[in-house]
Amino acid sequence: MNIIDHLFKKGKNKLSIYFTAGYPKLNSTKKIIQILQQSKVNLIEIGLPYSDPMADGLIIQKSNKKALKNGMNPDQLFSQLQLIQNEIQVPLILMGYYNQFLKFGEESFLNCCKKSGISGLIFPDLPLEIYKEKYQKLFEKYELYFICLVTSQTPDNRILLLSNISKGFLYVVSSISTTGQNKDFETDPLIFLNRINNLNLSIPTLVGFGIANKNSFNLACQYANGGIIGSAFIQSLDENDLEGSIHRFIASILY
Amino acid sequence: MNIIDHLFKKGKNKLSIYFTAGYPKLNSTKKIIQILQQSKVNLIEIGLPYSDPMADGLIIQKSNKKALKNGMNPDQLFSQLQLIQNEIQVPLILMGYYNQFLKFGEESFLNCCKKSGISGLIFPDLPLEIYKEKYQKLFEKYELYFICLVTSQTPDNRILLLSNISKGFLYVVSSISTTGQNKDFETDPLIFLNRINNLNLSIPTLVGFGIANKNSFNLACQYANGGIIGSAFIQSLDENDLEGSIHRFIASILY
Amino acid sequence: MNSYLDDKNGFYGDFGGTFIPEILWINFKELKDSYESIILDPSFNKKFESLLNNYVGRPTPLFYCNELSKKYKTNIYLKREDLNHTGSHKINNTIGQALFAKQLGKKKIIAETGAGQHGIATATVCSLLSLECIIFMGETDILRQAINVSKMKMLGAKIIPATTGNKTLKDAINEALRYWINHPECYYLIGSVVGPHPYPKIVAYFQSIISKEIKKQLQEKKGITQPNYIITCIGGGSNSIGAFYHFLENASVKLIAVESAGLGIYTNKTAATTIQGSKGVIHGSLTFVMQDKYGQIIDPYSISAGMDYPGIGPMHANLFHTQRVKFFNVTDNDVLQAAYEISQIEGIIPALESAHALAILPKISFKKEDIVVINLSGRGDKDLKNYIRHLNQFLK
Amino acid sequence: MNSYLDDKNGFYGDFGGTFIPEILWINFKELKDSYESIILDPSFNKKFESLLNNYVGRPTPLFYCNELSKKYKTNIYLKREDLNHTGSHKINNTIGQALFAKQLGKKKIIAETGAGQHGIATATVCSLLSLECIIFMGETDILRQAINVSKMKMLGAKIIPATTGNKTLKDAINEALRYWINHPECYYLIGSVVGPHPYPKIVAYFQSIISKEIKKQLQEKKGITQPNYIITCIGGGSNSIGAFYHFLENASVKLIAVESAGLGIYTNKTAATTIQGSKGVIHGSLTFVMQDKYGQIIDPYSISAGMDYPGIGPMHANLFHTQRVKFFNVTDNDVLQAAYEISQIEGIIPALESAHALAILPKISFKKEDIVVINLSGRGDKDLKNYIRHLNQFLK
Ligand SMILES: Cc1ncc(COP(=O)(O)O)c(C=O)c1O
Ligand SMILES: Cc1ncc(COP(=O)(O)O)c(C=O)c1O
Repeated sequence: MNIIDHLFKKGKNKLSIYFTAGYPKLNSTKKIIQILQQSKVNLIEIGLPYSDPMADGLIIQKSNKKALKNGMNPDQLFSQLQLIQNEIQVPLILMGYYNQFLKFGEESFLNCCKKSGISGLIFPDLPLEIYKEKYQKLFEKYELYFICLVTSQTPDNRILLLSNISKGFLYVVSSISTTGQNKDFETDPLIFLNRINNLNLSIPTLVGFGIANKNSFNLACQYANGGIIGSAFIQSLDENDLEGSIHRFIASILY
Repeated sequence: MNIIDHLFKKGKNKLSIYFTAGYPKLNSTKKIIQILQQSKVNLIEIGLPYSDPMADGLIIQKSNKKALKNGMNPDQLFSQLQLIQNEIQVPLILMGYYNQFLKFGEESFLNCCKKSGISGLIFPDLPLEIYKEKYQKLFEKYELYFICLVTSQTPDNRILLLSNISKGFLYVVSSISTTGQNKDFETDPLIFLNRINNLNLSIPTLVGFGIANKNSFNLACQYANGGIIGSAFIQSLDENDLEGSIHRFIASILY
Repeated sequence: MNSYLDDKNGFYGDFGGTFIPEILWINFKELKDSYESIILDPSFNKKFESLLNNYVGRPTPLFYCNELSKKYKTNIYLKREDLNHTGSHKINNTIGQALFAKQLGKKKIIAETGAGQHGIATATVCSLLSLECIIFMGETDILRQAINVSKMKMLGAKIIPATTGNKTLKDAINEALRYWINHPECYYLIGSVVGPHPYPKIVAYFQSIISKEIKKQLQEKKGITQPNYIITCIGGGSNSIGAFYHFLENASVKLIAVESAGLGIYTNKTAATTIQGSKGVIHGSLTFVMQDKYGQIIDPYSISAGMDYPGIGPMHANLFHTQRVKFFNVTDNDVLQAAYEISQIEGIIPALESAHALAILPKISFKKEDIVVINLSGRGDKDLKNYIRHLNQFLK
Repeated sequence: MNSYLDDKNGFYGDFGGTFIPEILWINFKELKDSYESIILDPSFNKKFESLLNNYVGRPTPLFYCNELSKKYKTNIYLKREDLNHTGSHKINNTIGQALFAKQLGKKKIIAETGAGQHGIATATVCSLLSLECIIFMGETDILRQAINVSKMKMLGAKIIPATTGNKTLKDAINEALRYWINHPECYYLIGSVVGPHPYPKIVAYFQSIISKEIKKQLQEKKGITQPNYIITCIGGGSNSIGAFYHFLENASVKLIAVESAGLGIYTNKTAATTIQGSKGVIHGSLTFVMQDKYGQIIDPYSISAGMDYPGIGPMHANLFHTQRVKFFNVTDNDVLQAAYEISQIEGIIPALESAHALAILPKISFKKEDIVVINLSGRGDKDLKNYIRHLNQFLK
C-alpha cells in the first residue's frame, strides 16, 4: 500500500508544500525536505525544474531558471533523494513536464523514482488517454501513483473520469490561474469547490494554485482534505536562513 | 541695325564672356561689364540667375545660387544696366530660362531688355516652335535678337533651320556636356565643327560650352567666328580683386 | 482617345510642351517618333501585362471597407496599389518604361527619386531586365531615407547624390537631366506624369491600368460601369491620372485630387501647388508650379516625401483649369489622423501620400448610395518612422 | 483527405497530440469539436476566400524567373507570397483563424510573435474584424524589432513583453499559453503549424491555399498537374506545409524543406531541428525539438528570426520521419548570398526566411526540363538592417 493512502486515512487538514528541486541552491533539496518533515508538513511535492514550464507562474518560473542554472536535473535529484531516503516518512510527489519523463526514458524514470522514495507523480501536460494507453501499467508495475488535476473548467463527467484514474488524491486547481497569481479565494472558486463536494468523490482532494496564507489554507481545508502551497512557500525561502524561514512560513500557516 | 551684326562684320576671333548677374556680389554686374569692355572682350553674355538651371554645370549653378542669395532678380538687373547704358558699346546678351521670361510677362521683359541696352536673348529651354508662334514678332518689335543653340546632337537639316531663325549669331555647343565640364577639345567636337563649316551657314557662329583657356579658344576660332567662355571665367573671379582677376583672365586668353 | 489626354503637339489645353535644351532635342524626337508605335503595339502590351500580372501581382484588389463605409455613411472601396511589388503604383510605370527603353535599344537607365519609392521601383525593374541603373537622389533625402538607399544598392543600382539646391527631389530631377545632357545614350525613366512631353503621356498610359481594373472590378462586383467618386492624392500626379484615366470622359464621375497643405496653405510650409502656384515651367513642362514673382521655384514642404514637389503634371494643370477635377488639400495633421484611422479599423497602414486621399473623407458629405473609390497608392512601411513619432497622439 | 495529414486523434504518425494542462482541456475540446464543421463549411470558405482575394491580394503570382532559371539550368518559378498584404504568407492563416474565432463567438485574440510578422498579420486581421488583440513578444525581440512593434501598436494591438527565458519566440509562446490559462475566454491564434492538436491541422488547412494555387497556375501556364520540385524554408512549417499540401500524395513531386544551419550545424549556433533535435514535446505537441538529454529545450540560433525556433511542426516531424520530405539546411552566409543574388538578378528582396529556400539552389543538380517551384514566403523589408550590415560583402 502506497503511503499516500496512509496519509488520507487519518482525516483532513493536510498541508502539502511544493518547491522546486535545486532552488535556491543545488543542494537545498535535501535540507528543505528534512525541515518540512520536521515542521509537520503532511506531503511534499518536488518540482523538477524545466526550461519551459508552461503552466507555472512567475515565481516558480524563476525558481526553475535558477535551479537549472544551479545544475539540477533528474539524475542529480534522484541521487540526492537516495541519500535521505531512509529518514523520510512523508509521501514525496514529483511534479514535472511530460518531455522530461519522455526524454529520460519513461521506464528508467519510474524506476529511479521508485528507488528514490517517490510515491506519486504529476505531469500537468500528459493527457489522460496517453497515460492510460502507454503508462498506466508501468506506473502500477513500479507502484507509483499518477495524480490528476481538475480545474473549475473541467466538466462534472470529466471530473468523475479523472477521479477514477487519479491515485492517492485528486489535485483540485482552485482558481483559473497559473500558480502564484496570489488572488485570494473568490466566490467563483467556492462554487467550484462546492461542485466537487457534491460529486461525492471516493478519492481525497487537495486544493492548490492560489493558497498563500493561513486563511486560504483553512478555507481549502473546509472543502477538501487539505491544501497545497507552492509559490508563496518558494517566495518565503531565505537562502541564508533556510531552516528559520521554512519554520516561520509553516508556522504562519498551521498556528 | 543690331550692334551684334556690326561686331561680326569685322572678321573673326571674337571673344565672348559669360557671367552670372549678381555674382560674386549683387553690384558686381556693372563693374564686371565695365572691366570686360576695357579688356577688349567683344561680346558679353549676362546670365540671369535661376533656381533650377537645368542646362548648367556646377560652377554656374553655384554662382546662380549665390547671386540669388545676394538678391539678384530681373528688376535689379535691368536697373543696374540702365545706370551704365551710355558707357557700354559691346553687345550685351541676356541668357535666362524660359520661366523667368514667362513669369515676368514676356512683353515687359523684352521692353526692359531694350531699355537696358540688351541686344540679344538666349533661352536654352524655349522651343523653336513656341518662339516662332508666340514671340518672334515681339522680338522684332523690340529689335532684340533671339539666339539659337545647336549641338553635335543636332542633325544638319535642323542646324539649317535653327541658323535661319537665329539672329546675330548661332551658338554652337561644342561638346556634349553641360557648361564647365572642362574636357578639352576632343576629336569628336572637331568632327562636329567641321560638319557645321561644311554647311556654309550664312550666319556667324560662336563656340561655347567647354572653352577654358587660350588653346581651346584658338581652336574654336579656327572653326568659328569666336568662342564663348563661361565657367572658367566665373571660377577665375576674385571677389577681392575683381579688376585684377578679370584682366589677368582675359590676358591669359588673348595674349 | 481621351479628349483630356489628347495632346496637340504635346499640350493639354495650355499646359505641357517640351521645354528642353537643344542637346536633348534628338532624344525627345526619338521618344516622340517611337512611343506610340511601341507602347500601343499589342505584343508590347502583352509583355507589359504579363509582367504586371506575374511579377507585380496585378490586378490589385478593389476592397470594400465595411467599417470605413459605416463611419462615413457611404460605400468606400480602396484600390489596393499598396499590394504591388515594391509597395506602390510606381512600379506600373517603371515596368512599362523599362520595356520601352529596351525596345529602343537602351542599356542604361537613369532616374530620380525623392523618398525612394520610384528609385526602388526603377532599380527593381532594371535588375529584372538586366539594365544598368543609376539613381539620382538629393543628399538630404539620402540621409533621411537610408533604408531605401540600401534597398536600391541591394538591387544593384548606383546612387548619385544631388548636392545642389535643397538637395531633395526637385534637385535630383535637375541632376538627372544634367547627367542625361552629358550622356544622351541613357534612357531617362521619369517617375511621375511630369517632365517634357511625351513623358506625361507615356507615364499616364502605363498607370492607366489602375482605372482599367477599377472599371472591370466595379462591373464584376456591382454590375455598374462607373463610381460616383474617385479620390486620389497628387504629388506629381501619376497615381491620380492612373485612377482617373478611363473615367475622364464620364462627366458624372466626380474626380478629386488631394494635395498636401503641409502645415497649412497660408504658411510657407506647403506643397499645395494649385493654391500657392501659378502657370510656369518646371522640369521642361508648362504647368502649375510654386514660384515667386520672378519665376524662381519655391521649395515645397510636406510631411510626405512623395507629395513634396513644387509642381503638378501638365495634364492635371489642365484638369484643374477646366475644373474636370476638383482639388482639395489636407494638412500633415489631417493625414496622420487618417492614417491612424484606417490602420485601426481596416488593418491597412497606408503610405503618407495615400493617407492624403483618405484624409478628405470627413470633409465631403457623401450620399448613402454613393460608390466612392479611393486610390490607395502605396503602403506605409517606408513612413513608419514618421508614424511612430506621433504614436501617442493618435492611439485610441 | 490526405494520408500524411489525416490525423488519428491528433497524431501524424508518432507525432502531434495535445499535451496541455487540464485547465485548457475544455478550450481544446471546443476547438476539436467545432473546427471541422466550421472551417470546412462552404459559407465559411466563401468568406475566407473573399478576404484572401479582396483584402490580401490573392491569388499571388507564380513567377517564372528567367535569369535564375538560366543560371541554374532549369525552370524556376517563385510562388510570390511576399506580395500578400503585410508581406508574407502569415496572413493566410490569421485571416482564417480570426474568422474561425469570430464564428466561435470570441471577442479577444491573443497571439505570439517572434520577429513580428505573425504579430502584424494578427493585429491587421483583428483591426479588420473588430477584435481585441494582445500580442506576446519576447523582450529581446521587442528591442530588436522596434519598427514591427510600432506597426502592431499603430494597428491597435496591445503588446505584452515576455520577460522569461531567452526573451524570444519560444518564451512568447509560453507567455501566451500562460495568459490563455488565466483567460480561457480568449482565442489563441497561433502563428505556425505548431502547438497542440488541432492547431497544426487548422493552420495547415488555411495555408493550403498556396499549393491549391500552385496547382491551378501550373495547369494554366504549362498544362501540367505537378512540378518536379517544391522547395520551402521551414521555421515552424506553415509556409512549407501550405506549399506541399496538395502534392503530398503525389510521390513523384520532390518536396524539400530547408532549415537554418545558423553558423553551422556542428556549432551550438543553429536552428537545424532535424539534425540537432530529437523526439520531444514542445508547446503541447510531440515532435522534433532541440533539447538536452534531460529534455530541456535548447535555445536555437538563426540570422533569421522566423527560423529561430527549436522545433518543427508535428506534421513535418512525420514527413521527415517517413522521408516524404527531404530536409536540407543552409548557413547564414549561404542565405545572405542567395538574398543578394535574387535581388540583383530578379529585382526581388526576399525575407531572410525565404532566402533559405533559395540558398539551396546551388546544392541540387536539377534537370534542364525540371519544373522547380520555390515558395517565396515573404518580402525582405523587415530584414533590411541585416542586409545593410553585409552590403559591402555581397555587392557585385
Ligand atoms: C505611395 C505614393 N503615392 C503617391 C505618390 C505621389 O506621386 P504621384 O502623384 O506621381 O502618384 C508617391 C511618390 O513617391 C508615392 O510613393
Ligand atoms: C516570411 C517568413 N517565412 C517563413 C517563416 C517561418 O515560419 P513557417 O515555417 O511557419 O512558415 C516566417 C516566420 O516568421 C516568415 O516571416
